[in-house]
Amino acid sequence: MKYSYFPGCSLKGLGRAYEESLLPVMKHLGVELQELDDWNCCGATAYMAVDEVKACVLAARNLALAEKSGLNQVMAPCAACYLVLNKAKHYFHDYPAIKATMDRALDAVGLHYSGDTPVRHPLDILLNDVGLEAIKQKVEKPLTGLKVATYYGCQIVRPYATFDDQYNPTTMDRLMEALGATVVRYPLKTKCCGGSLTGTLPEAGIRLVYILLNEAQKRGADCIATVCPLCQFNLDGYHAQVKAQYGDVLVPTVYFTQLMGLAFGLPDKQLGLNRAAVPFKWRPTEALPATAPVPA
Amino acid sequence: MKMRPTIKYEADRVRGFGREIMSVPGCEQLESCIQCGTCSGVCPLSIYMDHTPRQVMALTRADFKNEVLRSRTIWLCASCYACTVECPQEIRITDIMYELKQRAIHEGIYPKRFPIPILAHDFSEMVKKNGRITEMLLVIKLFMKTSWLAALGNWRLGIDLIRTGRFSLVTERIRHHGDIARMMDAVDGKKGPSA
Amino acid sequence: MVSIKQDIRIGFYICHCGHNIASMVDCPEVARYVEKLPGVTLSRDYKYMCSDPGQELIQKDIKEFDLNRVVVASCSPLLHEHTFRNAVAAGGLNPFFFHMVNIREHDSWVHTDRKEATAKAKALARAAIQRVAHHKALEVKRVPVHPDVLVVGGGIAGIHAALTLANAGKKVYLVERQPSIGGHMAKFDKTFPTLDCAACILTPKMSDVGAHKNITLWSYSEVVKMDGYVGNYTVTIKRKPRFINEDLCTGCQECIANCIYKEPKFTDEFNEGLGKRKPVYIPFPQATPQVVLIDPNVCLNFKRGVLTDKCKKTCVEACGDRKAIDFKQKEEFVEIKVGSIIVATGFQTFDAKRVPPYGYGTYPNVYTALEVERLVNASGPTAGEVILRDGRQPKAIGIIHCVGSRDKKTNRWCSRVCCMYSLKLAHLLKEHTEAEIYNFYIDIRAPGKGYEEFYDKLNSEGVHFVRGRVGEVTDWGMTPEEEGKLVIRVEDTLAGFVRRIPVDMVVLATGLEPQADAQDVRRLFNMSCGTEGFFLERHPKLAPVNTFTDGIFIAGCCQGPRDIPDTVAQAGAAAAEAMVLIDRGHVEQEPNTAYILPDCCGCKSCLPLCPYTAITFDDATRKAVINEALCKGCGTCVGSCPSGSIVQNLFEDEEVFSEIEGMLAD
Amino acid sequence: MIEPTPAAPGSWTPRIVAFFCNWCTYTAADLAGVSRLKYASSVRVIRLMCSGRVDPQFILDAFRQGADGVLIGGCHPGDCHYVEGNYKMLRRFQLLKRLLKDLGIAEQRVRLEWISAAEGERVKTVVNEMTAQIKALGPLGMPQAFAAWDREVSELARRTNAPEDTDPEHSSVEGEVREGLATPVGAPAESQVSANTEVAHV
Repeated sequence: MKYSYFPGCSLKGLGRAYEESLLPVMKHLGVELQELDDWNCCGATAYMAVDEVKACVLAARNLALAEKSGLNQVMAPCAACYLVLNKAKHYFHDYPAIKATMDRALDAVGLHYSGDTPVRHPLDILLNDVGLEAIKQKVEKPLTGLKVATYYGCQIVRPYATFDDQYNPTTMDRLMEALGATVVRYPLKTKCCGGSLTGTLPEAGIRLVYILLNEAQKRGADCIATVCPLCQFNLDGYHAQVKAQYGDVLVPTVYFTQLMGLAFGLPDKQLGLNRAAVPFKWRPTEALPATAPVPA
Repeated sequence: MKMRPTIKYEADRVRGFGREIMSVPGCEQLESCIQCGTCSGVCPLSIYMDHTPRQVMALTRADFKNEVLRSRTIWLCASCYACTVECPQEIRITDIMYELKQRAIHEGIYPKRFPIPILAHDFSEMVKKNGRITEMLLVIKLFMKTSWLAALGNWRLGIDLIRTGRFSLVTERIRHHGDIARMMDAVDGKKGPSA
Repeated sequence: MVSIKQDIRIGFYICHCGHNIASMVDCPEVARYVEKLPGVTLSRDYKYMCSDPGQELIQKDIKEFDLNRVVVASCSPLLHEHTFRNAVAAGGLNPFFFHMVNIREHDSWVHTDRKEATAKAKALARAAIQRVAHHKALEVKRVPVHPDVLVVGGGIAGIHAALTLANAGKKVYLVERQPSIGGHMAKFDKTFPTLDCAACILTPKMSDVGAHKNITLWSYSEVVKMDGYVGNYTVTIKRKPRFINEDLCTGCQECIANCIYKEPKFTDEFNEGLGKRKPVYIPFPQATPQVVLIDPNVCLNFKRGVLTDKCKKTCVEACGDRKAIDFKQKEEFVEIKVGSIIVATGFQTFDAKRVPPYGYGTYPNVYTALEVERLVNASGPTAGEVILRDGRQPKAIGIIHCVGSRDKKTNRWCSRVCCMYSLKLAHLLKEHTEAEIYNFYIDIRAPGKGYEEFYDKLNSEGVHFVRGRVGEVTDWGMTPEEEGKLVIRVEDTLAGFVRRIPVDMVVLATGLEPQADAQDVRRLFNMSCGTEGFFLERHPKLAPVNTFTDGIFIAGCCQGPRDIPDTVAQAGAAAAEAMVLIDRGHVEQEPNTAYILPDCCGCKSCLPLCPYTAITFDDATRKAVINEALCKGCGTCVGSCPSGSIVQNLFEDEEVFSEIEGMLAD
Repeated sequence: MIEPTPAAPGSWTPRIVAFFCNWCTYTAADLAGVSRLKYASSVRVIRLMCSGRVDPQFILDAFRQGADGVLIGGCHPGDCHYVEGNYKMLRRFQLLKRLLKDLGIAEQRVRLEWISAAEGERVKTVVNEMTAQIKALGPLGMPQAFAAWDREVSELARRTNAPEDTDPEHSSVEGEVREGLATPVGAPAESQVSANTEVAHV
């Protein structure tokens, strides 16, 4: 299994813990990732607000590079990148005028995009290509006793639900259960974290963060597992503001890949667990015993 | 009590504005809006909006350009796409919001030191120059341009970022950063300078 | 151009149809043009050809100008071909010396350029002029009509149609798929806007059906095959085994009381799963026929539907001498002959799980409207007390309209009845619970007799109306009063802001949609479906209960969502249409059958083409023979005959060729 | 190939002969009318009881008489009013398409569509699509082609009377014919000798 890997800016910046945990976990599962050579910003949502066509063009360069790499599929772990790359692909097929612009722009830099390359999220690859059975076999320290609120956020299920249910996605739930964790019912699993509003219009953004954290706490979650660097940043980074406005809610937010790493018995250092503002202190107590697992 | 008439005259409309928006790829379905309010009902940010998303749809369709572009609503849209997937008429409301934001930025209609258009602008400039985003740099620039107070209010966040090793100001740049400018020029129909 | 025979004298008439045609086609210009064509004796334009004066004009001209062919350019022949053929016949000419040109539906209504539309009208008229010269005198064949009628579906539509016919002395077969007739109406508590008790008005009709000497009621049965044509249909009906001999069962229900299962344990379909029943059961107290049935999927005497004979059979003991229980019963097939068929197969309610944000199936206190009908019904699972699935009584209730209606992601159409039944349920729930009731609607549609008044009444009862389509129903609270409640998030579009409203119970006003097997039924009876899947009427206004197949009529919600008054009216209309056929006693068949010319080479290639086996091979003459009585006039054999030796009346080769030629001679 | 170079756009409206079955497509066209849908005036409809009645000769004749396209409309598979007349038509249509291809008539000029009585919108779409496609192809001009062929045949006959070593029956191989006919129809061309002159006798 080999994929072209598009990290995106966040995974090199604020969301570096995501990459730090993703790479060893994938390696552990025998999934080979080849970072897309000279990739550029996906076009992200902020760019969409300036010029949608240009955002698509930016995405198209990455898609063209992926095609050029000879690896048929691109893995995009960041939810925003995942959406923008997919959206560009949809526009490429749906709107001839936009396709023509994309073609023209790529032509200016000697690239070509044919419209084929599938853009896939790690969850999709883990569940559908690697398979839960293979993942279960790698579990050395099951997350027994850990109560997880799985939080998918917006952009991997909307507007294009490709590998999971739009309303009630379950891929991460099933993955967490395979790791031995307990998934709490979390009706906000696809609600918005506020995106960049936490920074630009904090009053609006922080409220959404609070709602998400508060509901997870009410439902007894030990942590929130996310698939998106911006979600993680928002839920993890603004606890002081949340505390000031609404009261203390200290639920740690981790990347699902970090939990996978823990269950695989990978060392903390490799998983970027030290990068969270709200520290996630829970650890699986014991390696997988011969008989029944001991609750944490 | 300060009185302000709320009546709208036909002269307040910018005729053709609605049609123009509806001709943009992705925005075509607006014409079939039945004003049911599902978009507002599912919008996580509608509680802060001056016009609900439904009202923005109605105002756009009825050519009230000034009201729409001056509305806080378009800036509050966090692009979560909840409205788009729920709309019973399959109107892609998020895409319409993007289009309206673009128009407002293009026409310079937004409050001074309003962070969102500034973020969007800085974002695109940085991408054009470097091909990638250095997030910390972007955040700092944003705070400097908009409000020092906000930067101060977030001091805890800054400390956390330093503490957790995420505060990096090393500029991320792609090798062929000239490519980006050439592609953008090609979109604008300009003949780019040779590399 | 084909030479027109010397003795051909054509009269041409172009209709203005008011402005319908004249606004887009220059009718006088077309008339002037046609006048000059060979064989045309006279050419006129006239305001309304289908009017009496228009028809009389044709008759007068035939006599005065000795016309022997007539062409009318007006609307679709499907609408008025019959009218003009009659006019031609009244003028003393064989009605098949006539041809019709469609310049309204196919020209003036669909084009925007007057010059082009006029040119097209000329071309079509020219084609008809050339064609009609080749028309031959034909005889209409009369076929007797079998006087019995089959009604498919035993809901209120089928019941009403069957009773209407039976009361007129016609023999009716009523076939119902479920164990009892009654349909959806039997499940309703009250009916809007009069609040009549549904059972009180339906039960007498149901027992009338059961007791009527002219009605053969076959419940728990399905039509599996239909052959034949108008007036002479042969229908095969499958009678599913209910493991009870209907003739011997007295409906005493002692078998139920003595079933080995002491308590009802299995999902009760009639109560929408809110109640329980035993393996031997009667669907509801007023069920017609009053005959029990056994569910082999749960009865201990079966295992997965296969007879094992391992139960103690206490039911058989209880039945005693009546010996009505027959575990060995097999499905049976009956064949009947009828002259006409009324299809009244009804609708199914939208599956609320298809709108996940409303939480049906996730939150136990989210109900569908049909479930609430049972919940407020005195004979329902809670004896009419509104007790939620979690045992509480609701203090606040939200009714969400348009669930599975007016939504491109599910069903686009308005289901017509949901607004009114929601108002009715609001009234009933208010009456039963004194709860705070909110209606969430996009538009209130109350366009029936007494409906708007009912809406007024609800307003005065203090029921809240919030104009807005609900975004979501959730169980996460933002405020203390929301904790433990279902929270409805909705924009109050009239107030202009978003509201969160905590309630104890949510009612989803689910829409009406075609039955899951509507497509199969459609094929069975040779009907068409509209894009949404409801059966298609022959004409939306003028033939609302007819289908494109003569002798097959439709009534009720299988044609589209409608309420009870409309359904009953339509069922009556369908019954009347069937009676027209029966009382006339015969049908006239379009003489478009095919026949074989003597130059048939005997290649037999046409034989397997005929779906009606109308073509046989005469070994003596070594030629094919068509049985005119069996031929339906499709022309498939004609189109395939390699030697051109088959002729279809009304569609002869030279008729079509001259039409093609005329059409392109510009 | 018979196909000529495209005519100047907008200058010419194609003529499409349509054979619609009485029960589905003709009714759908009526519905399109009742719904006031707007489509190109290029289409002229002949009503038949069933698409199964469409004799391949009707199609060839329509082309011969100057049609630029032929559209056949029947009920959806499984929905035929006469059980399976539409299937029979489909089978014949496949064979006919091959013949038309050999005749050098572009594929887009003949179209078989299943349109149910409820699909008025589909009638509009199909007619407009087909009109646009044929507009792009330009006029077929079979009558002119026939005239040209007739001229050639008589010319050929004249030449054959003068003794030469070429056999008219086999004087041109397929490839040559196709290339030779690439010039616009009606324009007199030296080598326009068709292997398909039998069309004229349809």
